[in-house]
Amino acid sequence: MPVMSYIQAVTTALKEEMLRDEKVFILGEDVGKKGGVFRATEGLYNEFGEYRVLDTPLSESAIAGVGIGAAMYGMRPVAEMQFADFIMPAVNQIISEAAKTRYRSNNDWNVPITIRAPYGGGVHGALYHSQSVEAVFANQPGLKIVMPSSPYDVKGLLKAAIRDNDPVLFFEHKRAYRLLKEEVPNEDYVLPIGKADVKREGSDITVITYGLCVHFALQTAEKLANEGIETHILDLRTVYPLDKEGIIEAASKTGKVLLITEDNKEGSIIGEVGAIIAENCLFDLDAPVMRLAGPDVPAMPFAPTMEKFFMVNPDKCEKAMRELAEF
Amino acid sequence: MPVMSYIQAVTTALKEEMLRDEKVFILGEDVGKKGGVFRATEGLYNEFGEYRVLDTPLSESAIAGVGIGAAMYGMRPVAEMQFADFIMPAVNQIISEAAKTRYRSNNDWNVPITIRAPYGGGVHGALYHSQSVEAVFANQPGLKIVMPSSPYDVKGLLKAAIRDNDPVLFFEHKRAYRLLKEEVPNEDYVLPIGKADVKREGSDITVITYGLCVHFALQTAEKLANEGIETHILDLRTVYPLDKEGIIEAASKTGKVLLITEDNKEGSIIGEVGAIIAENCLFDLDAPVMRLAGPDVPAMPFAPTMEKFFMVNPDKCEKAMRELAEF
Amino acid sequence: MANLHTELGLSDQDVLDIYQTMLLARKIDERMWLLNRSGKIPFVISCQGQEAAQVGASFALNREKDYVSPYYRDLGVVLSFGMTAKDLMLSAFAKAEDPNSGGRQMPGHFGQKKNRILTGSSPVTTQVPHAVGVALAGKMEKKDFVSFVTLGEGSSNQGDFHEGLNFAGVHKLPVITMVENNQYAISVPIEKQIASKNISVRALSYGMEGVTVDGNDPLAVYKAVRDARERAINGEGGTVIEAVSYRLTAHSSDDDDRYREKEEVDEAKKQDAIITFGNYLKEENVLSNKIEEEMNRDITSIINEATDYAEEAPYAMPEDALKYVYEE
Amino acid sequence: MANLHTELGLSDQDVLDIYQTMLLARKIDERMWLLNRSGKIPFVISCQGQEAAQVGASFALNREKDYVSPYYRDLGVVLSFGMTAKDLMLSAFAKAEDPNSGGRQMPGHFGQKKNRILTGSSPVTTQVPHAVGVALAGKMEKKDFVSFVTLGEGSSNQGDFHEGLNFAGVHKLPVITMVENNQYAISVPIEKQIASKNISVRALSYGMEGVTVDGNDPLAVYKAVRDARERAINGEGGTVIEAVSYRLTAHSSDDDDRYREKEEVDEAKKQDAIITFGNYLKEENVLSNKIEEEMNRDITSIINEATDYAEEAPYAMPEDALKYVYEE
Ligand SMILES: Cc1ncc(C[n+]2csc(CCOP(=O)(O)OP(=O)(O)O)c2C)c(N)n1
Ligand SMILES: Cc1ncc(C[n+]2csc(CCOP(=O)(O)OP(=O)(O)O)c2C)c(N)n1
Ligand SMILES: [Mg+2]
Ligand SMILES: [Mg+2]
Repeated sequence: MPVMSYIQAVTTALKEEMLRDEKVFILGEDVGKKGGVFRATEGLYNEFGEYRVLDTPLSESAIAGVGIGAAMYGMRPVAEMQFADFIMPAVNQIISEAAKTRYRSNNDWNVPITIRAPYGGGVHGALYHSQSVEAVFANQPGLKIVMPSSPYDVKGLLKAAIRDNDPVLFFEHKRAYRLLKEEVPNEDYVLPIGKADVKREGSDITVITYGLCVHFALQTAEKLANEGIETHILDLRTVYPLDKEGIIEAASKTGKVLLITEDNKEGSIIGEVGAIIAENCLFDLDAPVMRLAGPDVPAMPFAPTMEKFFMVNPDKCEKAMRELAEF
Repeated sequence: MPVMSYIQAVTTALKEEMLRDEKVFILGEDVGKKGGVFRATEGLYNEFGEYRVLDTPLSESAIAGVGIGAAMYGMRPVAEMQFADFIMPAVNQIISEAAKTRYRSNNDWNVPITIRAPYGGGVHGALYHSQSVEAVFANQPGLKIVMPSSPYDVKGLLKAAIRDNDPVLFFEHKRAYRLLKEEVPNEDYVLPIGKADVKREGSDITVITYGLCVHFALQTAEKLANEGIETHILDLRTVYPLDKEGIIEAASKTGKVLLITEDNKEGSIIGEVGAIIAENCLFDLDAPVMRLAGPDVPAMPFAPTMEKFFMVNPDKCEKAMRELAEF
Repeated sequence: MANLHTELGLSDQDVLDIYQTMLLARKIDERMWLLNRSGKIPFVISCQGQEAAQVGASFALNREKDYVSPYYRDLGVVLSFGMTAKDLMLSAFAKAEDPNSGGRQMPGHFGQKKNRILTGSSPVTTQVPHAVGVALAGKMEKKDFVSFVTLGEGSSNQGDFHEGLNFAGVHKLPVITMVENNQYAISVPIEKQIASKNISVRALSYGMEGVTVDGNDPLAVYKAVRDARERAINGEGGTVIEAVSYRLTAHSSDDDDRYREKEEVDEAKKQDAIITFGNYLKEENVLSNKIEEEMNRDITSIINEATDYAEEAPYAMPEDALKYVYEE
Repeated sequence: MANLHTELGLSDQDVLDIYQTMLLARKIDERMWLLNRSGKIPFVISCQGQEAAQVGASFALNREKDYVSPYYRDLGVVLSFGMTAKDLMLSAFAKAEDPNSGGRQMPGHFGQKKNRILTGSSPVTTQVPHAVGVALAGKMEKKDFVSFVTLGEGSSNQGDFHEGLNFAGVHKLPVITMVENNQYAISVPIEKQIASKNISVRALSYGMEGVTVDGNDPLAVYKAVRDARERAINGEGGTVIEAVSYRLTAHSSDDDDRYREKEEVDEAKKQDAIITFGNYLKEENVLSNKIEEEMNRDITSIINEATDYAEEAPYAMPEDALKYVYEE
């Protein structure tokens, strides 16, 4: 099995899906000749030509909206937002249109679009190249939001997203792009959208998280395991709609739950996770639900001092996990 | 004290603030000559003239963005979005600009804008004239979101919003406009943004909610009181950032908490409320946190059968409150 | 001797069909107001004053192939593209059988896949990029259809108009955009909406042809759309057509229109295409009194039947509200 | 004998000031690349190739009154409006004292209230409606300033361009929009961005004047902006000015520019205004070798000093990240 980086898994999934189904095409800013500002679409323009890897004008609402129209027609567009932060001009198309098309037409029309966007911080990207934006959308029935934490998951989930007959937002952690590497099968496989994944079994504390923070949690869990603290780690993978059963099971298993997100704390999707636990697991809990998240400031600053202060990192995870274990 | 409807309280607050401070002006679609599609700005065009009650072109991003620019300059714009559902094209201006201006400029610039929008269902408005949209914004530090439940609160909170030196989204329940009436003082008063309000004292169960649902909860509480069930009702009033202390206090008081929203359940702001309780009140709870909300479908349908199925109403409140009391 | 329509290659039967479709749209609309005012349906939004543009345009399209992304007033478009009076009444009554939305959306929110009518929402102008996306798909698949999209003049101020048409312009996509300029956006008159000398000049921003035509003249609109379609099919890209008429009713059943003068409305009614085009057809001896009477009779009976059917039809079940959020 | 600049009413000192400001912008930019390549600052985004347009435009404005909403390449604009080399270096090094953002934003995200430079963000084109809002406020308060806003040609495809300028057009607001057409939006060349024959034609959509000028000629830009300002102050509304030049560097320090030919860049460098305007000033005997040397010496020492200061200056404290979310 080849070892792939997170971003190579993106490129591989795109390429394989384009080979499999000629209705699949890519559109976005700089995705063509340049191969994307992060090089996620590298090589695809040369292989598939201009119209299957389309450099669009600089206009996100059109990228989403034109993609939606093409999807209604029956194509399978994969739209790229250059940074998740720049999805905001497309919110109307995504929330009012993509999310509601099947429902409003009583199942007559549907929108099989995938919208990819790199999100997340720790890359000196400052306020507008570091945000987590999932909470803006994680309240819109009709949408699915996938946020993979590893190259293996990227490949299987991106393929699933492209084949899904409903709109999927697919957020890729930009710091994970080159940081995370693992073996990824050459074969075609898909992973289920809507299911959380146990990334580590443990009996003392439960960590529920997603995206890059899964990586931090796993690192920390290894460390704590040396001291006999066994961490159960649930990777949400799909942050909307949430896998309620998976959450309830993971929380009940240890009775001590830490929720982690890189997003600002208030209103982030781990709030919903906390509420699900409060509704369903009260009598299984041995400690209050704990949350570790970014502070409630607009977005992370550029200066390294403040960026570091904002970001979740293994140290912060360790502190929180220890505190919970000792509760 | 005059008796005023909810919408009269809006108009009164606007008028008084415009008289008090000539930097205050209104902009939006049909707010001028027509006085607004709900007549919230009735009479103001004649009284204050075209430029203080400005009919804008049909373009929400410009309404927000031009308002933001004028606010940066030092004006106090009150922008109207004709329906909350139509705020979506303005999301980029609100989230990327208004919310982040003070922070990104290190306190050099600020945006004292108020953005009003009628939200909510039960008015045969179907998918796009019935939505609750607060959850889209209730994760953006720098913004404040106010959702008053009564004419008295409308007047005091809208004045506070207009005088606030930061951007405030002010969502008015369109069904409350003419349904709710109460005495409202002629005097000038403001109510604090960021503070929840105990609308009823009780010792058996706690209901935490906001907007029109406060009204339903109060009605139901009266009914249950006849049977000796005493309901404590906390009206969030500001749904972002939440009044954490107020929530913790109200939840701890009875140990049995019902959260109500008219929005779709998953990802709504009551999820965050539930998480705050799960973090802070675990050992004070006698029952799992309960939630009553709209189903997770894109928005409420037009047909009366399905609209009724979607909407929270006093019957649904009663059922939930009883169940909680009996737990 | 050649008259206007034969010069355009339209037979007498063609123009009668156009007229009949206009009239059917008008009469359905009028019936809906009656039903609304008698409390039977909660909402109407009218085509009145815009039927000529809608039907004239539709008849210039290929109604077997082309895709349309209509806006809420386009009764004339959807009727031309195969929606029936019954379908429309089912929508007005919000009944389960409504093909547009199963009673989920307000009337005027059209959509019917079998007739290539894209589903529409309430936020204005979002359909423009959709229509462009359909045209892009057609170009990618080397199909020979065009994508036709309409909107109001006020709605041409939305960002999606600019972004969508720029995209179409860069790729010379076969998109025909018709702005139905009825001079008002609810209460706001065109001069407070738009500073350009007309709407069609906006086409220049997108490297497209722009034409302003009399929206009360179905033949003028027919010609503009026919020419636009020809260019589109030849790979010469899109066209912005501005069809100027007047909104004869209030904005919707929820609006009064005290913000405008009665005289202005009365003046506009003189240009009502139902009258003026009817007169033309009579002058040209295409429409006889007999045919006219028959038409009216047929239309009335179609509408009566549709109304009765829709009124009797069942609503969706309450729990149907839970269906079709995702693929099932 | 009258030469080009005196015909415009500019003194020799004026054009020397223009040249010096252009040169200062260029040299700061060059220094930033060096600092970036040596690992001292994380990011640069350049003005190179656009200094003539930026400084020419700024000198036609009233730099005591007018408001500017610059975009990330506008080193020339902000220097003209009072920002200093030190301010800019503090921003490049992300230090606490940076007046733009206290080190919170990337370099190029300008903002300084005391100089009426509106704070900017990364999502492109959002500044257009802001500039319109400032102009609206000015009109309401009967002030005599204009609001000047810039953006790239690719960014003129965003909805906010359309919505903002339409608003300005309807109310004839004193907004001058300069599109700095450097022919690329990152890797995408103008012909894949925009189908219209140029950018300035877009002014017609908003009932405004539109002018395309040589962005390598500061005097041409000066004249266009001066005339636009005059119209604006006279209540004749806004203008869209397209200043055509070329992006001489890669998009930013994160970009390579393998997507374009080296020959094309080399060709463009021949038009570099730092050279061509310098030559003009020498031909007109305004710029002597002596003055040029002095200028270069001064600029170098200013930049050295600014760099040293900024490099030494402290970062904000970690917990400062919590400040200024709301009024404190
Ligand atoms: C984004 C958005 N904003 C506001 C509205 C409310 N609204 C519905 S129709 C309308 C006016 C539309 O005017 P125009 O485009 O001229 O079309 P007309 O109704 O005149 O045919 C408005 C403001 C809406 N539907 N969508
Ligand atoms: C809304 C948004 N989308 C995407 C980006 C990423 N981005 C930054 S600059 C740029 C290209 C801008 O091109 P142009 O407007 O021509 O300005 P130039 O950089 O050439 O001066 C892009 C795509 C962004 N900043 N904002
Ligand atoms: Mg109109
Ligand atoms: Mg450019």
